[in-house]
Amino acid sequence: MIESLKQQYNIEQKESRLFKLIIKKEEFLKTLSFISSSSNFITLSQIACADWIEDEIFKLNYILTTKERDKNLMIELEIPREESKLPTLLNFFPQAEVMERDLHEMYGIEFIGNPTLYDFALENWKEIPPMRREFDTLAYVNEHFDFRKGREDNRDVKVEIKRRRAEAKRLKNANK
Amino acid sequence: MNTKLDIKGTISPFNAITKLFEHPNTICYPSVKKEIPKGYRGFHTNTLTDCIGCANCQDVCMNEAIDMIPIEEDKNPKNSSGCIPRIDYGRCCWCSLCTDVCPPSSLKLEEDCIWANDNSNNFLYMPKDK
Amino acid sequence: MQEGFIDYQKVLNNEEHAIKSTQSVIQKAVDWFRSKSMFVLAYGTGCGAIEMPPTFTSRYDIERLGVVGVATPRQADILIVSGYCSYKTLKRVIRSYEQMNEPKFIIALGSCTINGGMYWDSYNTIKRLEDYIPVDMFVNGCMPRPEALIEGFVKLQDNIKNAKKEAGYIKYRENNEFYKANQKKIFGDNIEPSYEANFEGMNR
Amino acid sequence: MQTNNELIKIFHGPQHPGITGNMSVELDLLGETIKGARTHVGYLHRGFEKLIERRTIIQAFTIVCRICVPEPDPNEENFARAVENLADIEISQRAKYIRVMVLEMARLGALFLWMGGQSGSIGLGTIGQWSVHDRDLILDLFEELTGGRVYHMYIYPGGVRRELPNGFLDRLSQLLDYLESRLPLYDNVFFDNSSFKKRAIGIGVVDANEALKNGYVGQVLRGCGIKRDVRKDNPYLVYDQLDFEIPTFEGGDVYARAMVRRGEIRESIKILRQVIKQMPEDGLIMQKIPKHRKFKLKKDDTFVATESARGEFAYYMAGDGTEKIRRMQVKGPSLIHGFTLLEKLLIDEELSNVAMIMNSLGICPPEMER
Repeated sequence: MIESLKQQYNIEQKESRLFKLIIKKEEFLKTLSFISSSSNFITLSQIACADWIEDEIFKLNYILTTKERDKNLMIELEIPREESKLPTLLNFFPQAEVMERDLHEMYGIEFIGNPTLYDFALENWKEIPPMRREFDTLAYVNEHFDFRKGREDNRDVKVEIKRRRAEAKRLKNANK
Repeated sequence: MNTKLDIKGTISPFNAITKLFEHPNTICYPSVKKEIPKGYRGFHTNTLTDCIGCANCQDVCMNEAIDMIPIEEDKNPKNSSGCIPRIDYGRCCWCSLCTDVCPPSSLKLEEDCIWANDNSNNFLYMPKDK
Repeated sequence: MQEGFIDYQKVLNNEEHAIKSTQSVIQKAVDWFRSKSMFVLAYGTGCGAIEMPPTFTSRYDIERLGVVGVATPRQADILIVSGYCSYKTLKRVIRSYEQMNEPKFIIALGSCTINGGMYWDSYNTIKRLEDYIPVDMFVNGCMPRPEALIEGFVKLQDNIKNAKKEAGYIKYRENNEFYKANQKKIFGDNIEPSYEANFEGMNR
Repeated sequence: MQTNNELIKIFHGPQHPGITGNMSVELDLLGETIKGARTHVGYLHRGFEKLIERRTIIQAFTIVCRICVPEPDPNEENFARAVENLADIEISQRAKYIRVMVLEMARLGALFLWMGGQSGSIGLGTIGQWSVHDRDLILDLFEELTGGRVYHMYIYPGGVRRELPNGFLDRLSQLLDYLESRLPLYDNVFFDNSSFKKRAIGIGVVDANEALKNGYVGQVLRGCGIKRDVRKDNPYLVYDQLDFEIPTFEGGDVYARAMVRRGEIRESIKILRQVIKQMPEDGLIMQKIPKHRKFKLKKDDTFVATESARGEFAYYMAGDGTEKIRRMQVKGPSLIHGFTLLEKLLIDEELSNVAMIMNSLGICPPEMER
């Protein structure tokens, strides 16, 4: 099955049962609908997204699984971080709804045609989407919460070692 | 919905009655304590004569639960920084990574792990010297 | 060098902590009865909910101590906040707590409720539960063993019986502005979850 | 209140004894019949994936097991295997066997806990008292082996963290004998119980034709008579060297899923027996891995899956050449079950069956929202 796909697409074998196909954003719907309808890869198992902020892109991996659940195909595409938009896959896979809803909330990716892109896990979230790399969770926490008092006597060990060395040196010199 | 009388399925649950006369397997905790096996990850102990104050434990702790605080009397002359770890049990997750990275293996976990208190400020823990 | 739980030893040496025994005989009897019947609200808020079944079933059988689970906040005396609270859960916890009848107590499990725990840098969990609702007993662990949970109950019973400490619900009543201000700080003005009755008004 | 066939909206959860964890289902009711259902999650959202981006690999390892509370070990295994894939680490045969043992023990524990939940959801409280106790005996062994009761933090990139204690395999074997002797009792009181059969048969029927395409996993598939299991289809560790069956059952309803799980308990015991017999005597349990802050992943991505007690647990992991993981995305087994499937199954069911259906699908909220 994978051989016939390999003739048509540039599929790379990553592991014995894991394959990868890199496509352009424009041919996304065509490729996915073709592979899911005409090959053995019928199930959408996960939509994984990674934020490559240094290249100004999101890399999305649509992971398809065969009917026998023995091979996985990762279909990778890049979309720009600003104005990230993609057509929905709701027409092919009903399970895409919740995955897209998750990604919409965590990255702010717009899935055109998905009617349920409202709150998933967060409630009344007003900041930038939390999984984007420019969102600094520690800064957010420091702004919104206080931690428990009583731990201010923590010492920086490197500074302490330097101080003690200097002190020992001074004592040695004084003894001389 | 099947309306046929399921005789076996009706009678067999009454097997549970046989358990009525068995000895209960309850551990009556405050009076009877279950023996916690050796190697359980409980409270910290720190052998002060071995601790070198390197702060590796502080570095590996992802919860920032470990403070290095100055020691009053030097028990180990090799302790270069004069500091020993103190654990915040409002942060600790008992992963025991700190004991894994400890170069002289002075920091360890003991079996005792039970502690409840009504004041939330009482959860800073100075490891016992063993 | 001090060993063990540091501040606790300070508290033990403190004179003010000595037991107050100025209450009347009737009050003492009421407190004794109160400590022997604790109805726990079955709301598993976090990780610690997984240690609730062993505690409440035959292995550790906490019913020996008069602790029973109930389904609704209106019948409950004890709310167990079992671990971290996300914003969304905290709203429901506050609502459940406010629906409970006095006297009511809160037991908080695990590191997360004390000082943030594992999720100290997470954007969606609160760090110190005490700021938002009054907690009567903290239990150490991530997560606590059933024994530790029972220890928490035993200590709470002891506190109630001997009137050792001001109960949380009295604090919540008297310092309500403090708690409400803290809640407002993280939730904004819509503290309560809005259960809108109309169908069109919902998100979908 | 009920006039002119108006729908009534109620929230089933989050504070409800019949809900599987901290989540809620919003129901539109016509009398007792459900006409619409929407799942709400987010009560347990902690932002794991964000936290993992901030931590080094060794630090992130302690946090992954918190993703699923009832059985943390498939998460650890997934994480460890993904890191090993990206860092090209090959683990020893002995470590593989120990991992299989831990995973199967965790599966047994989760199945026993499920039995308590499923029977509790229809009011059979006694079974929960027994099965939670039996699960506790498994946890006792875990305490001895790993030092933790629920969160084991044992399966580590490069192997496992501790050597087996003396006589551990004997004690495990004794425990398996005990558990096997208990199984007829559970059959009598739970699986053969006519009240359970009457409640469960024909409730929550999953359509077998679209099950594969819609991405259902685990017992939902096997309850429809479709034999799919990651351990067989895409074997990891040493599962291809072990002899076991995948139990299936026809019907697709709550009862079928329960019977599949009943078979799985037996198969898990069978696998554990083989593991005890075949466990290599010696071998490194831990490969040499770089120290904290020097452990770097290459710029690549991978996808791994493990069979948990509720179905396929899958991780996508991308490294970026630093000591931190660029992205780790979790897909738990109940993500699709909890949304697409549950919302569909609940239509035209009775309100009293909601808890039973949710339990039989094995919905676990912490892995849906992470």
